[in-house]
Amino acid sequence: MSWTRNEMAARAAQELEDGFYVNLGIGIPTLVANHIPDGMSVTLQSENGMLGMGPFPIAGEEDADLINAGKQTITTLPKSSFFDSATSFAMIRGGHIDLSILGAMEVAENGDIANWMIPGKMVKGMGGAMDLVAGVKRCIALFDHTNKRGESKFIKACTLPLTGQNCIDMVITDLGVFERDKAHNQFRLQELAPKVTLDEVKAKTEADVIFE
Amino acid sequence: MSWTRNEMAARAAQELEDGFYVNLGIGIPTLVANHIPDGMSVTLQSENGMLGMGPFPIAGEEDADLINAGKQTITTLPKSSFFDSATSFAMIRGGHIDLSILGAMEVAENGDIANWMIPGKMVKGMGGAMDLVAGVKRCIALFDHTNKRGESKFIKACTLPLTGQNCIDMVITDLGVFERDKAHNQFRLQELAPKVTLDEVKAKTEADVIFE
Amino acid sequence: MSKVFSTAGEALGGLCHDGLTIMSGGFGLCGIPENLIAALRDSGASDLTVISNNAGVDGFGLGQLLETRQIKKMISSYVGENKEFERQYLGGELELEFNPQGTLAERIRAGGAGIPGFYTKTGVGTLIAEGKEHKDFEGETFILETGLKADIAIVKAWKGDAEGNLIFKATARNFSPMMAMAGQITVAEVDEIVPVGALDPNFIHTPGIFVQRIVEAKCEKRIEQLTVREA
Amino acid sequence: MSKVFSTAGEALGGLCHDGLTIMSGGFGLCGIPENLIAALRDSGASDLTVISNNAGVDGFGLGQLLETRQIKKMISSYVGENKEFERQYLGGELELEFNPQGTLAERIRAGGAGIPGFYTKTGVGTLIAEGKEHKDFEGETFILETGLKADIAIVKAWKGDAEGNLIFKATARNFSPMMAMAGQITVAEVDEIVPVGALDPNFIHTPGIFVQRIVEAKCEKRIEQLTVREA
Repeated sequence: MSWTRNEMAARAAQELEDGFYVNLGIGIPTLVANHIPDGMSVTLQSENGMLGMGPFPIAGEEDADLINAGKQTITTLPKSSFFDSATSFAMIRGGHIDLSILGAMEVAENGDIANWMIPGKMVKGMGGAMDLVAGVKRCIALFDHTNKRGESKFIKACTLPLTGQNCIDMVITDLGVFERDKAHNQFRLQELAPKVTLDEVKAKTEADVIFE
Repeated sequence: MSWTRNEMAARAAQELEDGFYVNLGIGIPTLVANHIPDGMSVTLQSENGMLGMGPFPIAGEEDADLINAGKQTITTLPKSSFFDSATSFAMIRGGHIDLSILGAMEVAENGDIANWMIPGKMVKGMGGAMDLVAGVKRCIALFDHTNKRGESKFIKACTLPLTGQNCIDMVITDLGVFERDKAHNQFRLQELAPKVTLDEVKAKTEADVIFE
Repeated sequence: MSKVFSTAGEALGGLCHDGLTIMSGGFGLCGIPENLIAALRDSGASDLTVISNNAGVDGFGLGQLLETRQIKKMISSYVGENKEFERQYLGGELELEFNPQGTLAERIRAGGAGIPGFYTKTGVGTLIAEGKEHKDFEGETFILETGLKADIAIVKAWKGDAEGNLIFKATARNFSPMMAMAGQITVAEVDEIVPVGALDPNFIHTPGIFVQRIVEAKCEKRIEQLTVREA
Repeated sequence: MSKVFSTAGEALGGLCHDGLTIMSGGFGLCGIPENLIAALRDSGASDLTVISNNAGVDGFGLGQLLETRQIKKMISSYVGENKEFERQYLGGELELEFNPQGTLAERIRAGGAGIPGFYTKTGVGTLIAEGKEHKDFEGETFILETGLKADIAIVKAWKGDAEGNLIFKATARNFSPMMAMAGQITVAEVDEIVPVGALDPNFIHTPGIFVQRIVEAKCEKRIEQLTVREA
C-alpha cells in the first residue's frame, strides 16, 4: 500500500528536529504540522511575516489581520513574533530556516525542482517558492510519485520551468523516501512505503536513483 | 566683522524649512539646533538611530541608552522614534533626509568636500559622513573660511582625501554664504557677513566663485 | 503643513495622474489600503503600473482597478485569486512581471534605501534569471536585481500619528514598511490616528519621515480563506 | 535544548577560538555587550577580527580586548576614543578597515540576509572606492560592497525571552539587530529575561530565530559624553 497524503506528511515529520525553524508549503506539506512529535519544539515560519504560527482559530475568533502564507486565518502562540516581508525573506534567503517542506510538479535526479508554472496555462506566480528553495538549509519535496496518467514525476530532467536548481535534499512520495547522497550527488532510496515493491518504485521512477 | 560660530549657525538655520528632516554634524552644525525658528517644525535625525532628537537632559535624568551621534546624552520628544542603524542609513542613503549641515576641512569649487582624514595623522574614521554627503538631498558645509595659517579652505580642488565628490550645495563660512548655482555648476556669493568686504572675501577664497 | 487628511480621496488629492507607478501594501487581502485603492479608482488615473504582491480579488482591493482598466502593468509574486486579472492578461490587455516574493520585498527595500542593485541566489537557473547579470561570490552564482521605487506608495497601518509614525498589526504588516520607504510620496490609511506621543518610540515600525500623508479610515477587512478548528 | 545560559562565560562556552570573526553591537559605549566582551577576553581567544562600529575606550568595552592583544583586525567606521588602539595601529600591530557607517550597517544586514553584494553611492570618488567594482545605474555611478558575516555575533538587548526574542531600548539598538542576523552563532546579553509570551509579538525587534544563546547580565553602562542642560 502506498502512503496516503496524511502518511506522507507523518513520514516527513520524522525529519524534524528539536529547535528547528520550518517553513511548510501549501497542500500536503501543511499537514506536517499535525505530526510534530510531542515534546519537540518546532517553530513554524509563515513567509508573509510570522514566526511561531499557531493553529487555526476557533470559529468567531478569526482575525483578518492574522493569516498564513496560504491566506488562511491562524492564531499566535506565546513565542510568536511578527515582522515585515523583507525581514521574513532575509530569514529565508540568509539560510536561517532549517527546513522547507514543499510540494512539486517535477523533481529531477540532480535536485532541480519545478512547481510553479505550466506553459500554456494561466500562471499564478511563484510566490515565495523560489526564495525558499534557494535559501533554506534543507529542502524536502513532498509529492505523488506519478501524475494522473501514471507518468513519473521524479525524472531525469525537469520539463517544466524550474523553481530552483540543485536544491532538493530529500524526496518523499507516496511510494517511499529518497535521500540525496551528497558524495555521489545522486538520490538514494532510503525507505519504501509498506507493501510497495522495489520493482514498482523502479518502474515508476524515471530519475537515475541508487536503489541498492 | 566676520560671523561668530553662533552667528554662522544662526545663518545656517535660515535654510531650514517647515517639515524638514535634518541631520546636524558635530561641532558648529550642532549649534544650528538652537536657532530653529519658533513655530517651525524641524525634525532632527541622529544617525545612530533616532528621529526627533530632544534637548540635553537635566542633570540626573541622563540615560546611558539614549545618546546622539556625538555620544552626548540627549532626550526624546513626543514625536521621537528609534530604529536600527540599517534603517537609519536607509533614510540617509535613500534621500529621505532633507538637509545635512556638516563641518569641513576643505570644500572645492566643484562641490567636493574633505572632512575626515589628514594623511600622516591618526585617522579616526569617517563615521557617517560619507553616507550623509552622498545621500542627503541638500548638503551645507559650515566652516571657517581660512585655516589657522590664514589659507583658504574654500579651494580649487581638495588636497585632502575626499569625503564625497560634487555633493555640497551651499557653503556658509564666517565671511559669507555661497550658493551652488546648478546651471553654471559653480558657487555664487549670496551674502556677506556684516562689514566683510568683497575684496576681503575674494582675497581669502581660492575657489573660482561667481562674485557679481 | 499637516500630514493629516480627512478622507482617502483628499489624502490622494493632487497626486493621481495617468502613467504613475504605485506601490500598494498587503498580502492577499490582509493589510491592503482599501480606502486608498477605492480613492485611486475614483480618481480615474489610468495606465498605472502597480507594484503589489497580489492583485486583489474580483471586485475588491486591486480588483477594483482591474475592472476599470486603470492598470497597465502589475509587478507581483502571485496573482492567482482574480478571474478578471486572468482574462485581461490572457487577452493581452495587461502586462505582468513576476518577481519571487523575497526578491520583490528586497527590491522595494533597496529602492527606499538608495540601493540601486543587489545580488541574490533566488531564481538562479530559472526564467527569472534570464537577461540578468550573473556574478560569482565565493564560488556561488548570484543574479543582479534592481531597486524599485514608486511615485506613490499607499499602505494600511493599525495606528498612526500626525507625524506619520506608524505601527502595524500582526501579519497585516508584510510589504508596507518597505513600500513606505520606496514611495516618493507615501500615503497611509490607519484604523486609528492617535495623539503624537501616544506611540512608544521604541516600537514604531515606520518612522514618520517615510510618510507624507495620513488618513483615518474604516476598513472592511475581508477574509479570503476563513479556516477554523473545532473548539 | 535551551537557549538560556546562567553567565556570560557559559554563554560563550565552547565557541571561542583563535582566529574567529566576531561582530559586537553598540555605538560608542551605548548598547555594547559588556559582559560578553569581558567573557571573550577571559576566554583568551586571540587573532580575532572584530566588526564593530567603534573600538570601545581604553580599558572598557572592546578596549579590554585591545589591552590583551586579542584583536588582530578591526572593521569599524570610527575609532577615535581609544589611545591604546591608536598606539597599536600606528605601531603596525593592528589591522584596520574603515567602512562608512551606513555601508557597514548595510553590509552586515546583507550578510545576514543572504545578499553577497550590493551597490551604493556612498564613498564614490573617495579612498573607500579604490579597488571596488564601479557600476552605473540610470546614469549615476555606484560601487559594489559585499555582505559581512561573523562566526559569532555578540549583542546587548533590553529584554529577551527563552526563545531568543529580543527588544532593544532607545539608541542602544543601533547595529545589534543586523549583527544578530549575520552571526553564525548569535549570543545576546539582556538586562532582563522575561517569560515567553511577555513580549508583544507585534513589537519584537529581533525574532528568536536569529539568537542561539541568551544570558541575563548586569551592565555598568558607562556614559562617554555626559551632557546636560540647566534645569
